[in-house]
Amino acid sequence: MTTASPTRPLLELKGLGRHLTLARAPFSREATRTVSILDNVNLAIAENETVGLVGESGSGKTTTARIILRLDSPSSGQVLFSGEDVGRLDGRALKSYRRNVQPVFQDPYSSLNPRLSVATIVGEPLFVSGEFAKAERRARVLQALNAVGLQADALGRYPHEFSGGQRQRIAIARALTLQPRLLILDEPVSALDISIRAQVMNLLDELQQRMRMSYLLISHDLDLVVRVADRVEVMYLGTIVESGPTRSIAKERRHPYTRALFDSKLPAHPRERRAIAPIEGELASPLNRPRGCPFHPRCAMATERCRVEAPPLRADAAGHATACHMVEI
Amino acid sequence: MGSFILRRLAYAILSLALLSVTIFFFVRVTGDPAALLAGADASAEQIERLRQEFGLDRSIPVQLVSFLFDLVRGDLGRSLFYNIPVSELIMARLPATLTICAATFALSVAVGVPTGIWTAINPDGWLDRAARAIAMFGMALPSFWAGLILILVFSVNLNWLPAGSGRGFSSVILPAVALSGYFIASNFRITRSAMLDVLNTEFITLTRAKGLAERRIILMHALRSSLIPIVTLSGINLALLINSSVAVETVFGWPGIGTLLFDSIAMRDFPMAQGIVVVIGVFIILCNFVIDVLYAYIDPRIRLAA
Amino acid sequence: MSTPIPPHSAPPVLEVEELRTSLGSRRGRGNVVDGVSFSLSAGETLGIVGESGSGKTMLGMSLLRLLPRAAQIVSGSIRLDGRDIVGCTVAEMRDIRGAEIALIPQDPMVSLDPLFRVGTQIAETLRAHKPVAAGQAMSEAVELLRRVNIPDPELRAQAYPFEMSGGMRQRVVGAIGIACTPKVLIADEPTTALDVTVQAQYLALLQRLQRETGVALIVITHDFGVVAQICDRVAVMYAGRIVEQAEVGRLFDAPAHPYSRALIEASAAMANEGGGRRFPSIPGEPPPLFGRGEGCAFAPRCAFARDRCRREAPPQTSAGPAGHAVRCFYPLEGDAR
Amino acid sequence: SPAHAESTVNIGLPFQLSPRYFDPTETANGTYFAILYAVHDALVRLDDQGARPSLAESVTSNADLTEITYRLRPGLTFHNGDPLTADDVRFSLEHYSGTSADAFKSRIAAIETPDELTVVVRLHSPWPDYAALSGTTASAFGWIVPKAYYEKLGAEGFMNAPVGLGPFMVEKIDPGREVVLKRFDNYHGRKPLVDRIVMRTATDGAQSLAQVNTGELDVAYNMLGELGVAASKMDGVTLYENPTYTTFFLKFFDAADPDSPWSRKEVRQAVNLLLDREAISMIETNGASPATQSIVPSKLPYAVELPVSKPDLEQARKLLAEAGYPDGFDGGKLVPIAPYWRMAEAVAAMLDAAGIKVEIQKMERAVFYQKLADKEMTGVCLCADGTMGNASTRLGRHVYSKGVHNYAPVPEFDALYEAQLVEIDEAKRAEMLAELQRKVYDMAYDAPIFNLALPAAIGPRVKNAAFLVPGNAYIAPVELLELK
Amino acid sequence: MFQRLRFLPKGDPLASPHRRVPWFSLGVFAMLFVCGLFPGLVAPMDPLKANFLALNAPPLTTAGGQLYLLGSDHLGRDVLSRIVHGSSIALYVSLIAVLFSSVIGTTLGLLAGYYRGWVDQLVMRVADTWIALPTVSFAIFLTAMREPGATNIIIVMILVFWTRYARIVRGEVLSLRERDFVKLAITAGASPLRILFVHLLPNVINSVIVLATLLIGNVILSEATLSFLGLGVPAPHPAWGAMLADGRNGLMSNRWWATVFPGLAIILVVGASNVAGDWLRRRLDPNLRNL
Ligand SMILES: Nc1ncnc2c1ncn2[C@@H]1O[C@H](COP(=O)(O)OP(=O)(O)OP(=O)(O)O)[C@@H](O)[C@H]1O
Ligand SMILES: Nc1ncnc2c1ncn2[C@@H]1O[C@H](COP(=O)(O)OP(=O)(O)OP(=O)(O)O)[C@@H](O)[C@H]1O
Ligand SMILES: [Mg+2]
Ligand SMILES: [Mg+2]
Repeated sequence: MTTASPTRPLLELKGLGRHLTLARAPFSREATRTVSILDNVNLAIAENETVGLVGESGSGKTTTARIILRLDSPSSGQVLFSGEDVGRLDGRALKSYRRNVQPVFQDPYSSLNPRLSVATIVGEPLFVSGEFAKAERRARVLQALNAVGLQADALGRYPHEFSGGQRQRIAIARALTLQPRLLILDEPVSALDISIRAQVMNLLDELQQRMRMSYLLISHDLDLVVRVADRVEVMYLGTIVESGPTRSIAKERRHPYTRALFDSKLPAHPRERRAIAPIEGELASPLNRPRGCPFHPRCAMATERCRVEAPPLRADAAGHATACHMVEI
Repeated sequence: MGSFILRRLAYAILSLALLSVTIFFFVRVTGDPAALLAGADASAEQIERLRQEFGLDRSIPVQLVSFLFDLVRGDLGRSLFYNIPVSELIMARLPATLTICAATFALSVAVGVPTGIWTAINPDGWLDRAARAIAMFGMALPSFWAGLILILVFSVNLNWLPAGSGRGFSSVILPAVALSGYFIASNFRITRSAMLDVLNTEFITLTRAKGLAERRIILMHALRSSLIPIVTLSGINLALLINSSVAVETVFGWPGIGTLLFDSIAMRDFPMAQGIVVVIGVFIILCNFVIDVLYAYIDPRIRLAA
Repeated sequence: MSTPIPPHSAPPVLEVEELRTSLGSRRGRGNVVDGVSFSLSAGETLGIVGESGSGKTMLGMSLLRLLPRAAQIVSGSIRLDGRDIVGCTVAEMRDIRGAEIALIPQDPMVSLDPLFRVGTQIAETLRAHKPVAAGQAMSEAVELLRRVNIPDPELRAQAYPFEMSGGMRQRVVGAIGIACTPKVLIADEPTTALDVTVQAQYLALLQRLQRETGVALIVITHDFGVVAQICDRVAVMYAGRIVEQAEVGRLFDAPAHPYSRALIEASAAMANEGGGRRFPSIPGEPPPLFGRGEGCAFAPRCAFARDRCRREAPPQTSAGPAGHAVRCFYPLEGDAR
Repeated sequence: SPAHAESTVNIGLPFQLSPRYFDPTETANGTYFAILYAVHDALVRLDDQGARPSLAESVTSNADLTEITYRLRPGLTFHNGDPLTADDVRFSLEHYSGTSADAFKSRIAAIETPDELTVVVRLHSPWPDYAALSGTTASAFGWIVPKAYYEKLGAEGFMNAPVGLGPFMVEKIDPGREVVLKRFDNYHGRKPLVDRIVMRTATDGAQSLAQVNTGELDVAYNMLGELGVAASKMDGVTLYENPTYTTFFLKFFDAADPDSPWSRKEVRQAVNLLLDREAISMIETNGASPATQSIVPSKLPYAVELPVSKPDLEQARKLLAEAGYPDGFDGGKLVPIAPYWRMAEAVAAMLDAAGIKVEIQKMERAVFYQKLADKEMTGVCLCADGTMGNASTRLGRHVYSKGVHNYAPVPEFDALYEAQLVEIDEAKRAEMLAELQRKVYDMAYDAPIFNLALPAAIGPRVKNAAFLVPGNAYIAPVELLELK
Repeated sequence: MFQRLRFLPKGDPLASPHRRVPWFSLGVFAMLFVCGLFPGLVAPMDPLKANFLALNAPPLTTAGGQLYLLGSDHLGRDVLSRIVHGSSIALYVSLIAVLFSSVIGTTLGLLAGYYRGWVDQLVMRVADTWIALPTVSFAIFLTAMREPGATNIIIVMILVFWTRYARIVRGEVLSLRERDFVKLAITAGASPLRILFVHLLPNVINSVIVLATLLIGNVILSEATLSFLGLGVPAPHPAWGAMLADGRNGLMSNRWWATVFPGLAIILVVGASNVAGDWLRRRLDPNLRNL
């Protein structure tokens, strides 16, 4: 695993917040309600680094990705790319940002337009950028397809002719055409079968080493993240509750939620079978976000303080940060 | 649910406002009714008097505002031809139209829905094939043509049923049958396909896996879910029904709102035409509003969602 | 708790023999379940694993005889307590479903009727099989909700599915499954749609319910973690066939079929924090349903395949200890690691 | 109810029932008389014996035709019980605003009521047509409404609750749909023979015939074309072909425009030769309508018999060639009066035989009349005129340059017309009108087709359907209507 | 959230066993096109030519050396020739009306579904209102304003039918725009125009085609109704609905052929359009119903 360079990060999220205003019914007297989906999220990704973002469903992982991709805009905070505020980019600068940051989404069925040929799909970023002649576009598309292990004969075919794994590779190829510096991988393999999952993960790893890209790997699969990421960010109800180098997190599991995640892991072998002591309580929802520490209703260690006061994220010297009153730094 | 209904109500009111303004302008651009009404030998002065009488000498915006004000008060003006309040005449004629529409609607549901259910449970049987083929052509059957043929057969040749409107229930039979061809077919088709869809869902698989009686599965679970598309279609069909009733009313000399509309535009009885279209519009919009409420009744997700 | 669970000695409640379900379409006819045999005793948990499209769900549905129109059982037998239900009438099957063989379907988000209160949906199961009054059934439903750990069961019984989270819905579906204390419970991917933490909760719940009722459990999954956690025995499916069947520890330690072995390696590697960056993977894709060749379906992806594998389908043979069966001409030996 | 069913007659009216039809002072066209004859009565009205005093006991006029004196029958009452007085008559005459109202207004100097039962109408100058216009269906001048009641309700109120002196009184009005009439026992004339008459709108011919077949209606009008055939074949149904004063004719709007082919006499004569009037009569009325080549029906006063030419394609072609159109021409629009579309189609087909192409343009009746009056028409119309009166009134509308429907003034016609209008000598006047009619015929001013015989279907229950009023398409006098 | 995907695509042929080509519809359409485009070649006689010697001739009559296969009407015109020429009108009206209404409706549906907000509100409220306006009143108003003719009918049909497209397309776009490929297009920097026309349009075109096929029948039916009411193509042009209206009097004396044959022509063509539309729907888009 490469170690992160200490220089200026490639991408930085600063105090990112996202609120939603729930639509109010006409004539209704009830006040409009805002829910907070993301709250003060800070995160940094260095060159050639893989940052894993884990958390349960609805914790705000995809929202974070959408904001980075400018598919959504933050209610507060900034996204900085090479030190520039992404929210302010337009015209040429936005274009160049778009080529540098490309996504790969979870569902290989929904992410390829069923009516377009593979050549068009993969070539779209090149075409839209308007900087490439036809021949060059074709060459680059072929190159990208080769990089993900597909042949030229795929060009004229349509998505439905491919299996899930192949589709995901096409989606990756598309992301690669403009040689981006950062890939936002939102659950890139969750929809795939185990055997195929490994193929795709291997491919991503290979590409990273070859093209020196950075990855933001979003997943709910702890095993996967711990396996490939350099740093891990654990998200709960829109806030980062623990963040640090993978090794340190996997070993120390300081935050009770992180611990619960690790404890919920299923055994890899029947030998390791044990009585599961899962955390109790229902999945949290931003609609009824608890006061204080967002995790306290499900936390066995919660005290009175947790119920009223949200713990700040405090980092130790090694850069391992935790947001928990109970954890001593 | 309250907020859902309020929103639909707001839409309904918006649609009504839009409708009224549209009608108003439609009517104005077709020409000056006063000259037509005054008759062939009328003098300019007579025409002018009529124009004043009907307020046609005022500017268009003024007319529009007063039209809308009157509308809100429920005043649809006075018929130029019949010379009585429009609303009175509409109220006198509405029952006739509603009678055949209701009869047609009832017939189309009573025949179409059960057939749809049956064929969805037993797809590709002979009944299914036959019903689908018949439906295909039922949808192609011009209702006024069906009406003509029905009159020929049942009123002229067999002399079994009346061809006009004066004989109470027996008068309703022919027009309702003539009108219902399309609607039976469309109810049948929507029920069948909605039921087929629902029967393929996982929750129906679960009801089967629970070992429920087939009748309960079909009537309680599958049908209830299918009701949503069926009800949606009913909303569209209602508008269509009122539309197609014009031709059928003509064929049967039915003293309904359709013939009234037809004649009043032909006679440039603008307040009348305007009033009818508004009333039909209100009726359809109201029906669609009721349908929205029905959704809420059928589907708790709509009813209970914030 | 690493001691393997002892093999069951009780007489089997469910015996499936040479079950074959075929599915027809314009493009042809294929066997989605192809000569499957296994048996299951009370209190035992059988895991069925395999890739997507391998026929796991079809197998489960065959056992309930709830196949889509295009599919039907063409041969074989399913004996429930000795009685072959392949020959049962529609009415008899209706009595069996829910009461003797129950199902927890794959996706809790779409498995409950969105228009009915969950309490009603549980109660109607009870009333379909037992002569109980509506009120009585409802209070039993509340009791069942309590048993599957739903907080405020009285209140929740009145809720509609859309008002519940995925985890809760899955528990409701579980409550429906055990409502009539069936002999066999088929759980089709009971946890794939759930979050990690909730997944663990649910597995614990399943195990508890099994302990309490002694039901024989068939867990369909593609997750070896689930298998490792709760199964006594495992059957690995590939292209409609059970390619390997063994006691769970045995399968993990000494998979005999190249496919099982590859799968286990792949999943173990995923779970293993310390491993290298590369994941072991199986090249290629599973075969399509139609036009599967003569030979072993896995042969095109198999590193060990020889000519014979491509020509003829291997029969089921024993591989080592009792209960370990494999469909491979050249079974592997030794530890997977 | 069944008790009444015995003596109720159901009549289908081929038009929309407007409340206006109940007010005789507004009468604008012949349609009104379907109701006037049932509900109202006139000083003088037409019946089988011609124009006879009805409410009046006698009508006398002075020698120079400037003073007309009506003596009312004593003891007459309106449906509401009000007695008929000279005041009611004067009010009705003064209030009259229907057809030809301008003509009456401009010529009447005063209306006087010397006593309760006497009304004197004084004219400015002699007016030979006064009788033709006032005692017939040419206008409703002379039909009486109750003054006090009318003034109390106003025109609108009166229309919706009419009260008259006729054989039937209004029991119920369902606007636009039907009116139920009940026998008026105090009617001064012959006693009505049925208890009730229901007049119901039945605008669709085929459907109303079907209703006669099923017994829903006893009378249906306008059994044109195949409907007449069908009616005559139905069991118990009789077809009554009622002669009317309605003449159908082609009118050439562009005849005054020298650039138009229609301005050529030869062309118009050719058209007259192209029309197969018998065939059209056959198509429309099974041959019942007599062909004519004059717009003045022979039964109107002062009408002259004019020969009807046989269709002659050869001769027509020759005439067209003379006019410079050997292969015909594009004749522009043919606008038929609603709803005689099919007659227009037949006419178009006949003109087409000689290469004259016309395009049929449908126009609603209201639009048709408005455009006609506004002189906005072009091309040719298939017009109909059924107004009663005499040759002078008929010609005055179409041939006289100030006539409401005149499009092509001819000075010679105007001179003749104006001269006869004030001629008191009957014989001289007749001679002048005959000359005018012949001149119009000679220059083929228009192309008349036939005088409509309007067929009505009479159901089996009806014994006497009295179509006795000449020129009126509807059953009248209704008091003679009888059931078997 | 981890979502298992259904590996059986929705359009899978397994779900719909009806893939037989609807030869019947194709045959009827072929006939319609041949008759509609070259009526002069197909029709045995001039449709406007009256024959006063063969009025109301029953089918299979020979008169003046001409065979009246389907009989003649009240003016002695050949019913068959009129039906053939009537198909020109039907074809012309339906094709133009369907073309324009699909272009207008699809565009508005795309915009409403993609931009949502006030655009959506505007389009949908207008569509709601339109539904409440009776077709016939549109037609009558128009005939009052303009001379009657095919153009009127076409305008009415466009006014009425665009909403169908708008509704369907909007509904589909609302769900399509949430699909990841749209987001990917945005992150590739694609313009809204490109997203609308390159990404969304091809995905709704199936529905548009299905709807258009079904609407051809609907338009013909509506055209017939309006012609029947006298609001359509004026006489003597042989519009089918007008032929029915003309023939109805004959019906009373059992001269059925002038009414029954044009009626059958309508049923045949509209039925064919329904069958074809249904078949296309199964093939292209089984999720569509209720069109
Ligand atoms: N447009 C929106 N309207 C309403 N709620 C939204 C919207 N977008 C996101 N949310 C809510 O915000 C929360 C965070 O959603 P997000 O998709 O970012 O979570 P996630 O961590 O990616 O979850 P998953 O694992 O399910 O993908 C969820 O509760 C979601 O319901
Ligand atoms: N309703 C159906 N109609 C036709 N074919 C079907 C149907 N359901 C499944 N199949 C086909 O049957 C085969 C087996 O499917 P099955 O659902 O049993 O797989 P599975 O192992 O459960 O997969 P998954 O892990 O995706 O649930 C597949 O090829 C699938 O395409
Ligand atoms: Mg997500
Ligand atoms: Mg499955």
